[in-house]
Amino acid sequence: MKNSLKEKFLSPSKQTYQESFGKIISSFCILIIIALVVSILGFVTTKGIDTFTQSKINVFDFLFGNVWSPSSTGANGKPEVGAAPMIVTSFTVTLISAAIATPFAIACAIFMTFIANNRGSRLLRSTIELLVGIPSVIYGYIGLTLVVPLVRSIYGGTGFGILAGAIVLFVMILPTVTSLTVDSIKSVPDYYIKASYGLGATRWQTIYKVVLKISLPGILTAVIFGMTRAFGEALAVQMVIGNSITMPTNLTTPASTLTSQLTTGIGNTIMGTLQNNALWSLALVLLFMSLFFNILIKIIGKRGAAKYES
Amino acid sequence: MQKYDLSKSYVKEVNSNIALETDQLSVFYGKKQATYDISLKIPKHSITALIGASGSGKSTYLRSLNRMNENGNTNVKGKIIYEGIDINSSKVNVYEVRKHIGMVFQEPNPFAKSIRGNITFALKNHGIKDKKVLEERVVSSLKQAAIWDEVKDHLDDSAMSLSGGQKQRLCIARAIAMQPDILLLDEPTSALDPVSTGKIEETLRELKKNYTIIIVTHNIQQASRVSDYTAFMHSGHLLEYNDTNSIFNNPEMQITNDYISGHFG
Amino acid sequence: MNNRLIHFISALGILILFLTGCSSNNGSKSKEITSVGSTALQPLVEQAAHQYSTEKGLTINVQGGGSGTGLSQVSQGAVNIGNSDVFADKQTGIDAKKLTDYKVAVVGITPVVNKGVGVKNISFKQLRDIFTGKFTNWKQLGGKNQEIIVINRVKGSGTRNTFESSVLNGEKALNAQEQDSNGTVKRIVSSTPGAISYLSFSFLDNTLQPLSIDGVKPEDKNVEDNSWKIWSYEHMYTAKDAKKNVKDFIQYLQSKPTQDGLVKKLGYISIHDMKVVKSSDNVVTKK
Amino acid sequence: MNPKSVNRIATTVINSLVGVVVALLVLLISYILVTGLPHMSLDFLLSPSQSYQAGGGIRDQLFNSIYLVILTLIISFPIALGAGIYLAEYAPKNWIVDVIRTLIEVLSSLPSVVVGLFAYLVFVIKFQVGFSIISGAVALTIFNLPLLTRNIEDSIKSVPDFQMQGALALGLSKWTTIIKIIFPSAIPGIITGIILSSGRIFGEAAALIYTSGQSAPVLNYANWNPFSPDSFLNPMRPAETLAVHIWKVNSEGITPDANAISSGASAVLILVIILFNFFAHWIGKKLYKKFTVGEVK
Repeated sequence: MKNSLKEKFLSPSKQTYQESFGKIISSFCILIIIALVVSILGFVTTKGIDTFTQSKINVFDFLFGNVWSPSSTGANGKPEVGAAPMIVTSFTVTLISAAIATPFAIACAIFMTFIANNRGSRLLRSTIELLVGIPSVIYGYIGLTLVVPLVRSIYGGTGFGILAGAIVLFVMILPTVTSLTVDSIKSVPDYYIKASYGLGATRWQTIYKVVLKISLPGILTAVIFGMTRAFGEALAVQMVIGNSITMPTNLTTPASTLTSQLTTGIGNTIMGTLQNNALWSLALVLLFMSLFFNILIKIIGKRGAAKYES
Repeated sequence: MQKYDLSKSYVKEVNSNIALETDQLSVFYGKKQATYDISLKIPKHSITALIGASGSGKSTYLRSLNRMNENGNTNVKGKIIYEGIDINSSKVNVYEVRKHIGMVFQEPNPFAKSIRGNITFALKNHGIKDKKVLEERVVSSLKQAAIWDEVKDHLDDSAMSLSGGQKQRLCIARAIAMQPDILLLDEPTSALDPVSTGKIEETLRELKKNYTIIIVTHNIQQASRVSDYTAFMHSGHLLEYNDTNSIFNNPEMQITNDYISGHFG
Repeated sequence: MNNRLIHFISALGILILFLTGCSSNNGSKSKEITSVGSTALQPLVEQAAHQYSTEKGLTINVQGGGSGTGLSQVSQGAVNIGNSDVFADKQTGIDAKKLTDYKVAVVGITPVVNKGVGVKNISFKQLRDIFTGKFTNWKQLGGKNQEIIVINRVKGSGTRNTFESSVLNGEKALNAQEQDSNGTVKRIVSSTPGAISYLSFSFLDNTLQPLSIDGVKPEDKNVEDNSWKIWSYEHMYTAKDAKKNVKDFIQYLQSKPTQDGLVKKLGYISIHDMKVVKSSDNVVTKK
Repeated sequence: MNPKSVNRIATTVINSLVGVVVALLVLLISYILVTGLPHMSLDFLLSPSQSYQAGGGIRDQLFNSIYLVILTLIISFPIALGAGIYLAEYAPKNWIVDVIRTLIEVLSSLPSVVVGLFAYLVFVIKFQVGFSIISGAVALTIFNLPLLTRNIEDSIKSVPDFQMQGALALGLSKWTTIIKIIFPSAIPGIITGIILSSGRIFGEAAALIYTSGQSAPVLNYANWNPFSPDSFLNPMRPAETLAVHIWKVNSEGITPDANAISSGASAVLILVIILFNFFAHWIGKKLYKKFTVGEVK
């Protein structure tokens, strides 16, 4: 009896195999993703770096130059590939759209979790989620027919520009930010909320001092995903932003983002040429910028979490 | 709070019918040590209570006994001897260990399944396919956990619809259905009202006939009501181990006396 | 720890197997023609492929992606036909000698303006000055007091190349808005006061005002004798040693019935109707 | 100011912000439906598209969109599930995993055209898969994965840990617990992720232009053999989706009724997404019920 027990204890059981199976399957899945991520990043990096290694473009000129004209030679005998106007524009459009979307998303999330009844909140949520599926082109054309004339009538000029782009992007990222914010607010343990009400706090005090604080990292993640979507968006933005490669001086003159330049140019250039490689360099910049945002927000999130824990 | 000398302790020798024994068990969370060289012998078919203030390491110790501390950077050193086997070894099949040493937690945690499903789920995974056997186990475990009369008519309802006390007794039933030797209970009544607590204590007294029970509680009265033996822990050290009567009426250590009479904790 | 390593290695093994399994999948593609490139040319090729493939039992796969993609892919041998709006020797990075050029249609391009600008005729010089930024208000051209908003096509697009080589005379275009399709340009020009751009003839309708240049109207017959000077070819490029069924398909496209039927229906000008020939350097000679 | 009036003001502010969003939603959706529904007819839904004549429909594109979403989910969901489980339950807490997480998030910010070109050069050209639904599904999987993985990880993590503890204490393996206990409880959250990501698939155009292509060959809906070239089920055939069709019609379309087709197709797309969302929620509810209560008969 004792011996057989010892044997049982020392030999693997069904559960051991289940566990190994699970570990292999799930590490396999994450490996697929890592392989994909690494190959795409490697792909973009090798293509994007050619601009600097093969065509000997100065990285500094690329990042801070104001003239984008890879097909013709500039004053110094080299093609001018200055991406600064697009970098600045992409930054601005993304930040503005995220800045507009965040309060709306948080309000909607609070409304859905605390104010509306179950049916109302579900209806609102599914409607917002519906927005994700509208093709960029449609957003672009609605922007062209509604937003651009609106901006034109208020601020004058052509109406094309960063402001119009940011408004369109705001609507496009709203579903992502809202949906993820709702999830993060919902994951705040109920007993915190009950405890807060129990202490006589009003609903707003509870939301502001308890719920939003605890869900801050989650909300920040929601905002990152919204911003990354805004970064990557091309078709809709390029229709309303004017697509002119100049350093933006205000929000209502035409400008161009990294993605819109990338998308419009890529089909018209020949692979392996500087014109084409320069576009991949833009994609590389995009990667670095989004990496930067990710890290920045992670740091903010960690600080927020640390503050809340202490 | 006055300083106590943690190097001195009183551990009564129990020699007959040992169900489980730990030898110099130390638990580390990363670099932080949570328990220090705890050596303890748990007698069969009895209830042993682990008492002590918050942070005394009693839950940590309990969770090591069926190797529930195995995640992340937790490290358990020392021996846990069950049926002559040191089960605190990476060679030992942890799933088998847990089949023999069951556990019930502070927070009632039934699965989001039916009442019946809660009990049969693990049994099926462990290879019991015979419907008759499964049904027998459901009935007997629910009866032993003294919840049968309350749920017998709606075994297919969600376990989530039960009250807190009922949920906890269902969890006990779920653990018993595995027919373990030893049952570890981690503050099983701290989330419950007095009536439910009373019912569970009654259940435990019944269960002791067939099982060895180790219970962590911060309710001193509960320890004195249900247990046969009591171990007092402080700051990760086992300071006194004796039969419950002696500990409560005539503690050997000053610190035990102070804790029991409510000076700290 | 050791355990985890084993798990990872075995998972990696499966992954490699999986990937190699994928890459060895190689079908026979002899009865298939793939044609990639210019989105402007796509409707024509698609429609012709539709009719031709049902007759011949072939699979003809017509995709867009842009002239640049078409030319790169055909010169790398990845596809059978590269559709392009521009001459291959005008594209840097393409070895035009390795390719055969088939002209399958002629497309006329006209400047278009928003209906509200009040200008209908313009000289070549004026047009050039608008696109190089010397004129900034329609008032200067006898129109309304309205700022001129120039909308360009994307650099490298066939329409822009044609327009600039015919109009700008080597001067540099001003830095203006750029759009990458006829459809978008059309919408923007029709909805933006003061806007000017250029479009293929087939996109003209009553939401826009096409401009006559020096009194010549943007019409097919004016293109045919080169009195309307802004026009270009639509090309299909193949490798020098293209398969017979690829050549047959292009011949079908160039045949008189297709040119008079489908090509005209789609708003292009038949290559058979042209009385002049244009070289890649924009030199026009009588046929 | 006393807390009560602050509370009142805050509630008003929140309500009015939500009001703005609702107004925007109503405006957008009714704009699309009002401009599109008049062009929608059974004939429009059931006839093939035309390259230059008026009167083309969207039959094949509609089917392709739905087929592509299903294929993409079949490919991406298991991978995202496995990866999400790994990140939620198995991943060690160290910097390598943090780097992986960040990289995955960075991946989701790439413009879809870059992902499309990557898939084009690797799958369509190098692996010689050709312009096909399967290439499109792979491209969409690539940028579907970050969001879906993240969503599954979060949903799994939001299931209270004591469920896991309870199951482990019964001698069950972690994997069994995740699949049979944790995953079912996480279904509602996961469904949200699936809806969000499939919405993106429905609306995506740029990545598909280079992968699943932008022309739709004639399909035979009576041919159920997925290996036959003209079968509607063949995943190796090129396929234009609804969103790509809308893009094409808008950018280079020369059919006289391009506007009508574009608005009609957009309205159809919205309706399809609504139906899909209902369907996904319904399935989610069914699965949730099936897995959580009354599993034992």
